[in-house]
Amino acid sequence: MCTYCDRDGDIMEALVEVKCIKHIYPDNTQVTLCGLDFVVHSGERVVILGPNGAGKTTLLSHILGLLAPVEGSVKVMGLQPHKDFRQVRKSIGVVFQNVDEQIIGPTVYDDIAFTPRNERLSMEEVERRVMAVATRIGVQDILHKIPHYLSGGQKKKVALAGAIAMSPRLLILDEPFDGLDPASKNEMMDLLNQLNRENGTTLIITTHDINLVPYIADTVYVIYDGKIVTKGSPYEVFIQREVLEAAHLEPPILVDLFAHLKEKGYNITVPTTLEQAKEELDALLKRFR
Amino acid sequence: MCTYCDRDGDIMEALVEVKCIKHIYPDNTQVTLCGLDFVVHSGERVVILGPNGAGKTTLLSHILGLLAPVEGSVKVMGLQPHKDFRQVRKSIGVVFQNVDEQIIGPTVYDDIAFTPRNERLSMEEVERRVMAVATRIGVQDILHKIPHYLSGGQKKKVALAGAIAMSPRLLILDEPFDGLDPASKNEMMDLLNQLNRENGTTLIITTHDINLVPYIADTVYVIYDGKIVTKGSPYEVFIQREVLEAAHLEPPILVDLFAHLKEKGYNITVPTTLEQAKEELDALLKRFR
Amino acid sequence: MSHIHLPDGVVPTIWWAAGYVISLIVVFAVLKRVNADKVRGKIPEIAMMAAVMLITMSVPLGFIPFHMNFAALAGMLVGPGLGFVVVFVVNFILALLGHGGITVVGLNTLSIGVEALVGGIGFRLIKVKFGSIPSTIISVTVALLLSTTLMVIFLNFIGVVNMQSGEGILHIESHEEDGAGGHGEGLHHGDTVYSFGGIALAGWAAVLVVLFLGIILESAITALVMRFFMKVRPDMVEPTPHKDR
Amino acid sequence: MHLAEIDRMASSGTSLFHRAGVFSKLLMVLCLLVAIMASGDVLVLGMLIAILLSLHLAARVQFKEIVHLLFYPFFFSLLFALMKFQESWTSGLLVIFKGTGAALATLFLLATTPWVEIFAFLSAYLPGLLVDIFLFTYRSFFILLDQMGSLLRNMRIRGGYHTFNIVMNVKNMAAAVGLVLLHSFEMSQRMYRIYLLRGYDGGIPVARRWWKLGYPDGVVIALCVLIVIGMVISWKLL
Ligand SMILES: Nc1ncnc2c1ncn2[C@@H]1O[C@H](COP(=O)(O)OP(=O)(O)OP(=O)(O)O)[C@@H](O)[C@H]1O
Ligand SMILES: Nc1ncnc2c1ncn2[C@@H]1O[C@H](COP(=O)(O)OP(=O)(O)OP(=O)(O)O)[C@@H](O)[C@H]1O
Ligand SMILES: [Mg+2]
Ligand SMILES: [Mg+2]
Repeated sequence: MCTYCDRDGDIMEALVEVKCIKHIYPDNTQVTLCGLDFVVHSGERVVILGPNGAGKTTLLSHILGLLAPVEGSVKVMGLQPHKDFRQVRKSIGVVFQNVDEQIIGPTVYDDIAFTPRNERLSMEEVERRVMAVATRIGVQDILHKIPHYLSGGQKKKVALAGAIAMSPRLLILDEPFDGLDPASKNEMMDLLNQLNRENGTTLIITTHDINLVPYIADTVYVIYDGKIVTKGSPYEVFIQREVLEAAHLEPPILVDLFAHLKEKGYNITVPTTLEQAKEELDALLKRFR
Repeated sequence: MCTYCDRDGDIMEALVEVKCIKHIYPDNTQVTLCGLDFVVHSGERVVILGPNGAGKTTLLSHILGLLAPVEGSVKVMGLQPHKDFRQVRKSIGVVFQNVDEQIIGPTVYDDIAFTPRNERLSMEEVERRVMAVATRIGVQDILHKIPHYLSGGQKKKVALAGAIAMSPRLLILDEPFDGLDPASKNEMMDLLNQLNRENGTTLIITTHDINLVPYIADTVYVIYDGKIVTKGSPYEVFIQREVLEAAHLEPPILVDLFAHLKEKGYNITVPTTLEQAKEELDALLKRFR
Repeated sequence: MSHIHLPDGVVPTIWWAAGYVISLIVVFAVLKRVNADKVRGKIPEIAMMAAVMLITMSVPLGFIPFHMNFAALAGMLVGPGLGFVVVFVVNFILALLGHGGITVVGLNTLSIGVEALVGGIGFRLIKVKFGSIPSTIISVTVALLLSTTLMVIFLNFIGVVNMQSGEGILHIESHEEDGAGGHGEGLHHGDTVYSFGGIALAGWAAVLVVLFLGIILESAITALVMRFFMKVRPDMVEPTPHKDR
Repeated sequence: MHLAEIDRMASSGTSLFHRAGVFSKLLMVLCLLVAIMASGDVLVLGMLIAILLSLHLAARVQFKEIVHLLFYPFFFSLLFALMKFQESWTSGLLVIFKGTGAALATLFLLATTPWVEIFAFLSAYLPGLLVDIFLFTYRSFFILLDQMGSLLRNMRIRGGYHTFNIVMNVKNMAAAVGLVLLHSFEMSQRMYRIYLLRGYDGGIPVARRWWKLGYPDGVVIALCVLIVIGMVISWKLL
């Protein structure tokens, strides 16, 4: 079967392609990302995992064209983001970890309108876009509030709205679930999945919240010690216990639990979501009863 | 059985007692916390759960004496923290969410030494304390570094070291696991539990990482909609599905899974930690085999 | 605006020493005037303002070829007196970087401190009457004009600059262009402006144009920043009486 | 930002001068400054600048940064020197050498000694509140620098940077400054609370054992003595 094919079965182009890059920060901190290539296809949902300081944010900055690699190559839609910054920028939306520094406008409306206005769209067009995005993200009722006084979850939503105001093909999110309560996390996940499903927006996400990964990822990359050590579907990655442990990561709780059962000799598939887990257990217990 | 007794069976004093407080922020945002009383006993590990904007940080600020309630009462060791700020302060250590703002000292050493020096301890005593704390937290090798050259996880540790330099009876932590990778989270949990076990330090922690709660809590409080809606051991709280759902929270994954089994009629205890879960499942399956 | 980047060794000792003495007296007077607790509470604010000034001066904002010091804004936000202290701190740190001589820190502080004092006091006096934004524009413009004039008169008086040709002033202004340009390359920038100004539009006309452009730009940006504050945190601009100093 | 880069050099350097104490380095820089300000001889000043340059070299200071920063004093002393050149070559050169030399001296101090250490030393002689302001400014500077960096980055990504549209740029720049100021003020309030909680009552205590001089200090002080002797001899000769 063709994994990255569109509906007609054609192989999709790689939207992002990063090959063994090396970056040197001004203070001579070297960050390398070798091993496997980092490839993202159009419409894919990709999650990057790795311990603190592994270079996740550094990788994202390269894709965004904010940094230039000293070695290796970064390609976004066939272009070098660092060189063709203006062009690439227009196709990418981004939500950074600290949204406080990302919300620029004095009101929510102004913030969502920031990019459309800077692209010099007409006033009506700006209005139309802001309203459309705000309704989709569910912030239409707070458009005239001052972002400063919003709750953490609301701020994240506003930042997301600002990022997708120009309908980017690629959306990059650095730890989007940080500091959110469970309900807001779910809401954010639903929004992202919806964007991916309905608009075909490609997603690249980093997170430390490993239990959420199966719900938002088609492909998982694990970065550790300067290398991309493994990639695959959430299931494929999470059953590689040694790799995860070496990378200071943990498998999700469910994977851990079911892997334990499997070791004990029970014939069971390791699930990644809670629903699957329930079904699996029910089936297993039914067999025994 | 007496839950909050010391080894001789005497009832322990309540270290913190908050009764139905109401706070009004300068912009007229009202935050109330009524319902159950918030009571923390000496040596207890308390976790506060609640959705974004529920008032967790506000509650902590009252206990710290940084805010004064317009209604209700806050008592720490029998004193009103807002009025007897200086006295209460000496018994409390605190680590806020944004540790960058908390590291005051120009070097790590100076930061850990900040409070001891302000308490006018002798230079030798300061040195002794700093070294003891630094060794315990594991930052003894970076004592002469300048804080802004540290990684996120290191900064959290330095902030913790600074907070416990005077061996406070009560340690307050606002989202201490935020932004940490799984290994660092575990390390932080171990540190906190060790402090609690060895020094009897009382802990008050807020977090959104619900799966960690069973490992660091004796008592869990749930705040929602201006009320403390429930309290109890992690197990007692997490099986109250409706209460959690109403408060926009979720039970930990394991609780969810095992509650499901229980509903299906299996005779099983709902576990809170992964180890318990494995044992439970093993036992259940063995029975059936 | 009128940031004197006098290097060491240009101003006679007696003058820079006097500059140090006077500015230090003002700094101490401000820090001592109110009770220690209140000043202590203000320290984070003073330091933040100083840090912001250092950053806006040196991060290449990249947007426009100009650098501002926001001394008048500091006077409005933290108060005229504390604004002066902020200016001293900023100048001292810049001097360690060779950005203005270490000996002339006192003089630099006096010349820019005047902006903080005049900007801050002026804003407070006329705010109620004219509204925040017009008051900002008026007080910043007045503060900048005054400090620039005072500085030119002073330099002329001690014989560093010849007022008849307006030569020295252009040097100083040309610097503004460069700091702006951001990092080192800005200097060539300043150089061209200087020689261009020197050759083509020598004399007062050129000086006045550069001065006016600078003053207009700083007033405009300060006003925009002020408008932002009036929208988001009006209480920060109009501190409650007990905070007022 | 040069300040950040100089500070990094100062705190990560390992040369003899980085290891020497603040006291001896401050003394040496003071000697050099006095020598530069007091000297009226182009040759002597040239010598002093040569000494300073070799000190920078010995401390393995990155010349790229220093050269950038030296542009300011060099250029401005050049401008003031232009008038003096009309009098004589030497009096013009004198102005340039003094301006550049003094900057080289303070830069040497800053590139080998973290700002924190300088003010920690001065805390014994300056009023506590002023020292607190300097130390607090230091912390705030680096926190805000990060913030400003990510703010500008975000603006860039979101299309807020135009090469030719000044009005749009001015607007966006004002927004950036306003936002950073706003954050900084709120942060200052939070930080002050933390200060109180951690027992601050005026005076961020930074204790250093100044009197503990090691062998690097010996070298620095010896250099200092040499400079003084050299100056006295040159005066005698004049
Ligand atoms: N601006 C910078 N200057 C110097 N070093 C940096 C800078 N930013 C990151 N680094 C270093 O580069 C390495 C990778 O950092 P990066 O922020 O990419 O990690 P990360 O995987 O995003 O970590 P986290 O999970 O904590 O966000 C780290 O060692 C870090 O200290
Ligand atoms: N300084 C402030 N000024 C005005 N309102 C505030 C302030 N701080 C908090 N609030 C408001 O008070 C309420 C409680 O906020 P608080 O920060 O205590 O929530 P929280 O439970 O800590 O949330 P989170 O999980 O997001 O940290 C929120 O509605 C918030 O908007
Ligand atoms: Mg990161
Ligand atoms: Mg909070």
